Amino acid sequence: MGAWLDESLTWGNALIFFLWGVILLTIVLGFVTYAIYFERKVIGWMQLRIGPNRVGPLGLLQTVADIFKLLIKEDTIPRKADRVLFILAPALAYVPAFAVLAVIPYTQDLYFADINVGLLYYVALSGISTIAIVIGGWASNNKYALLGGMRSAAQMISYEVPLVISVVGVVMMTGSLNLRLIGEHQGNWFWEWNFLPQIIGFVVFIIAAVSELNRTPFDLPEAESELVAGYHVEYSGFRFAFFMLTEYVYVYAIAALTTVLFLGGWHPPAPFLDFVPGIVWFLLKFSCIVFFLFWLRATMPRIRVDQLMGFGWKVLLPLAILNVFITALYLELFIKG
Amino acid sequence: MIRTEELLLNVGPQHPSTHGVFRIIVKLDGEVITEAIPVMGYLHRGTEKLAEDLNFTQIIPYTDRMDYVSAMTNNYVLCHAVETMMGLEIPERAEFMRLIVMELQRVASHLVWWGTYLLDIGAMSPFLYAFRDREIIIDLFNELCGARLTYNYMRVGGVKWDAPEGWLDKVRDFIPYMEKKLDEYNNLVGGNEIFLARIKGIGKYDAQTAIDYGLSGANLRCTGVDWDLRKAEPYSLYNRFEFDVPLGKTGDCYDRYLIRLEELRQSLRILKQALEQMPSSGEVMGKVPRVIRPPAGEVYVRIESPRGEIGCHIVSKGKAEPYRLKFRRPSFVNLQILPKLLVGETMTNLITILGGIDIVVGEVDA
Amino acid sequence: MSENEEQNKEQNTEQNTEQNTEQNTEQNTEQNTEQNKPASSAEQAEVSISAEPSIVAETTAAPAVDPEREAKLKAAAEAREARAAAKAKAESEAAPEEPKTPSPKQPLLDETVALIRSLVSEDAVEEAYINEMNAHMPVIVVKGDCWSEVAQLMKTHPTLDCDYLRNVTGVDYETHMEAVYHLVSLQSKQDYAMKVKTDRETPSIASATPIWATANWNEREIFDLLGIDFPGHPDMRRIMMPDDWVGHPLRKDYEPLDPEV
Amino acid sequence: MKGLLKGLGVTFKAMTAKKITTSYPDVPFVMPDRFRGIQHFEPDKCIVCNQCARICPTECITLTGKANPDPEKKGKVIDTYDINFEICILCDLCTEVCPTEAIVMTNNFELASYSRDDLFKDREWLDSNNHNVRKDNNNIGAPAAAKGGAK
Repeated sequence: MGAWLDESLTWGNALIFFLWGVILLTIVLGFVTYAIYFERKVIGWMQLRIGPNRVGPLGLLQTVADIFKLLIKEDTIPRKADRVLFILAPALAYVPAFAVLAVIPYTQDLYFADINVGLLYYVALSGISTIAIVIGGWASNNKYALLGGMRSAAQMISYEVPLVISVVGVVMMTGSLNLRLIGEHQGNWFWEWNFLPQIIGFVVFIIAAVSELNRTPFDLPEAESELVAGYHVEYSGFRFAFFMLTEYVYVYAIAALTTVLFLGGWHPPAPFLDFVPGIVWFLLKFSCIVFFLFWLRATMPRIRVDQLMGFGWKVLLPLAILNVFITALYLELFIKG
Repeated sequence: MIRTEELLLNVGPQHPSTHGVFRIIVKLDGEVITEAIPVMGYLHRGTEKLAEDLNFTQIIPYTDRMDYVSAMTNNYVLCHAVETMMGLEIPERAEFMRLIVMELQRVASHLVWWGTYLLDIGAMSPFLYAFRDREIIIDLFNELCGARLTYNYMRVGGVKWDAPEGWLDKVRDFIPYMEKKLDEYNNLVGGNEIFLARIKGIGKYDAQTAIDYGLSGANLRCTGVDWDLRKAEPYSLYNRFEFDVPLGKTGDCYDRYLIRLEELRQSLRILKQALEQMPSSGEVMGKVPRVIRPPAGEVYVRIESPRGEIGCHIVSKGKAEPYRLKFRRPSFVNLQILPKLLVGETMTNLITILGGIDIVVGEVDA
Repeated sequence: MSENEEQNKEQNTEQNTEQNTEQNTEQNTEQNTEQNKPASSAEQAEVSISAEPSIVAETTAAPAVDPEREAKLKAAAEAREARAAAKAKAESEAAPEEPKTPSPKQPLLDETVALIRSLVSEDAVEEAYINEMNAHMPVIVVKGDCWSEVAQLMKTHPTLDCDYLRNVTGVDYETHMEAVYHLVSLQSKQDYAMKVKTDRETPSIASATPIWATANWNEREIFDLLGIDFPGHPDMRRIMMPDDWVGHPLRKDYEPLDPEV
Repeated sequence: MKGLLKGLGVTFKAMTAKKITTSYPDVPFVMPDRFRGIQHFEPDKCIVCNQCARICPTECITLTGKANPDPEKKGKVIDTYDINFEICILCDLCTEVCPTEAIVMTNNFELASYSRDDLFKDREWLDSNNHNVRKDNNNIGAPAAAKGGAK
């Protein structure tokens, strides 16, 4: 993959890039389909149920059927909605979610783009989705949607800050914003991964990431027991599917990002285990994070909006900044000196 | 100062957290409520009007449908009122059966509350855990009287069915099981910081306000007022049992939560004693005239339902049908405090407070 | 079939007589022992009215029972025995109580009435009696004009201290309307029923909402279902029925728009 | 934090706990004997006493009788017997008062249908609804013939 990136762009190369893009899209869609399936299964098991089991063997085709249903549903746009924005919002939400996947490395050699400011690119693009959610909430011309959209804006802006600052420590330790380098920089023993030296950063990152994903316990923008469905209350059919897709693509992105940043990416937990291919380790760690998100969803109640803000600004942000200082001190005193 | 515009938000009648077809019109400033106007009547079936054309046996199934989460206590209050009027004596075993089903019902009702309250606050699993355990009680009731929700179990003068074989043993087995599950519940959310932050200090009122508003049940006791009709004005056989009335201090949602959970334990305690003291055999139907015709006069009786004081006021003119039948529905009375509590709270707290009051819309609207 | 019905009828009359006689004896004794109490004069009138038909019922029912007894089934005989036993038991139980005052609450009622009369107005209480059926609940019928003051007194007076309004019922008696306020003192656990009567054409009772906040929705409900107006109520609107509903369903003369539904 | 972890522990344990999902409708529910389902009606037992229609709180039972075709016997026999399940609340009172157990409860409860008209069940349908009939009907309200004296 890396080899092509260095070549000059020809029609042939463009086609190859395009094909890789399509393959990634297929993989992501496959992930989303089965992430939803496993989410329902896992939460079902945790709630003493057995989850979907009617469509296909073991219910494996349940999500396919659901997506199909959404596809053939009537496309409704409320009469008083702002048509242009209403149509634009789901697409606007999805595009950055997919675009950020470009910078995520899966192994040493398997990656799509090797940008030196990869992490910055990720953060910058994912911020755009916030705008889409606000637009969607506003354009629906529904009060619940508006409240959800406003909550979303407040929440995502508040949590983006600690999210970014919490990874600064990792960046400082690696000395690069390139995700591939960050992954590579971590060692083959699990204590050499970033999550132990950067434990504060790691915790802040996980909390802020869950919040960025709008997932329980931070699912305030769509809080179904308060705001019915929040910003996408008026959406149905495939437009709704796009919002749903965005959410799960971000789950994919965040899980992958966490793996790379903190859990040693494709490195095995011990050197003697390196006969197992790196991609397997990557997927394993990735799955654990996804499972953790589902697990949280099955257990946690929802946090209140003002507590959320307070927590973000008064707890997470100072912690993240503290983490930066501690890392700086450590580097200055022990590594550099 | 920034000029802000008020947002008029219509919460309900179809809203996931209004526990039925209840509606509140709230005026929001941002997310802060400046005024709340409850609107009800969407489930008004005119039970009191219908009852005027029915005889007392026929009214019993209608009481099932008022507080459908706690139908047994509703059955009891009507039967108790008629029995008081007619001065009937209830066989001991029948009274024990009534007491046992009422306490089981209290457990079931509080479980529903616990599950739905946590669902309101955003946790999904407790709902299913609570319903798993409630299901056992519902199955017990199904076995006892042939219905899972609308029992129509009690009759004036006794109960329709004696316990089937082995039923009491099942109740006996249920008690330690439930006690264990209560500990599990406590582990699941009792210490959850998010949950505690959501309900501590929310929806606070003092004892005077609670009394003024005529609140009852956990809503009254959370302010520290010791008023449980099972103790204060004992009916049925409650003065034979030892149990505590849990009291709160601060009068917030957290106290109400703790009280309801403690009431679950106390109910189990009563059940345990009731099963011990229960006569092993006996009639379950007292000597009742063929046509139940209370003498002219009126009577107001009240009992402690899971939601508070449920009362029944019968005005009789000596006919088989009541001249006027009025139910004092605890949900209806307790709900009155809602508009007062909501002012200044956020939209999120609306759900927390409404859930904390524990209403059943079937009872609010009757 | 016919046998069943006859048996039914027979049992009913039996039961009625039994109840009436019991009631009768009780009420008579009450009448005798309470002769000197001023408050019970109205009650006596009531008693004598209600007692009369029951005596008639007894005398007419008794011969009707006898001729049929021969033709009756064993079951009915059993029922009679049970009835006789119950009656004997009731009498034996009632007997030792007779020398006592008929209602332990009578002094309390007299006290309360005297209190209201002295502190509010001499004619504030129209009637006062003990509802023996209902665990000797004192019932005070208050004059409509004085209701607000009486309510205030009931709540604030230290010996009454009825801080808790548990229930409000509206009743349409066809001759008049009535609102019944069931009060209780959480300290002394003493409860009272306060009745306020009003006429049917323009029913109106002073609202108790300023005194007990509980009355708010209860009075709205009564307004909605019975049409009694509560002047002084902060928010008198329909509560159960739709705002554009015509009529008040719980009134006895209410005619539904569509009787089929 | 401890509370959060405890909660996570409970849900994690529940993953392997016994599941409570039932396989209805693949495996039908077996209701206890006392279950109050759709009524079964036996015309031969009915003595047209009208008690069920009178006790019904929702007035969902309508019945008519005719003279007994056998001229030697007195009384009436049932002609039509309908229950409107749109309004029937399955309160059990009709079976409670029936002196001959002509109307009894069954354990069948599946009434869902695409048309309201289907919910109007007549004598033949109720007669053919004869499986899972409740054994013990405990008609406490039934007249003396069944129970012996006022109870």
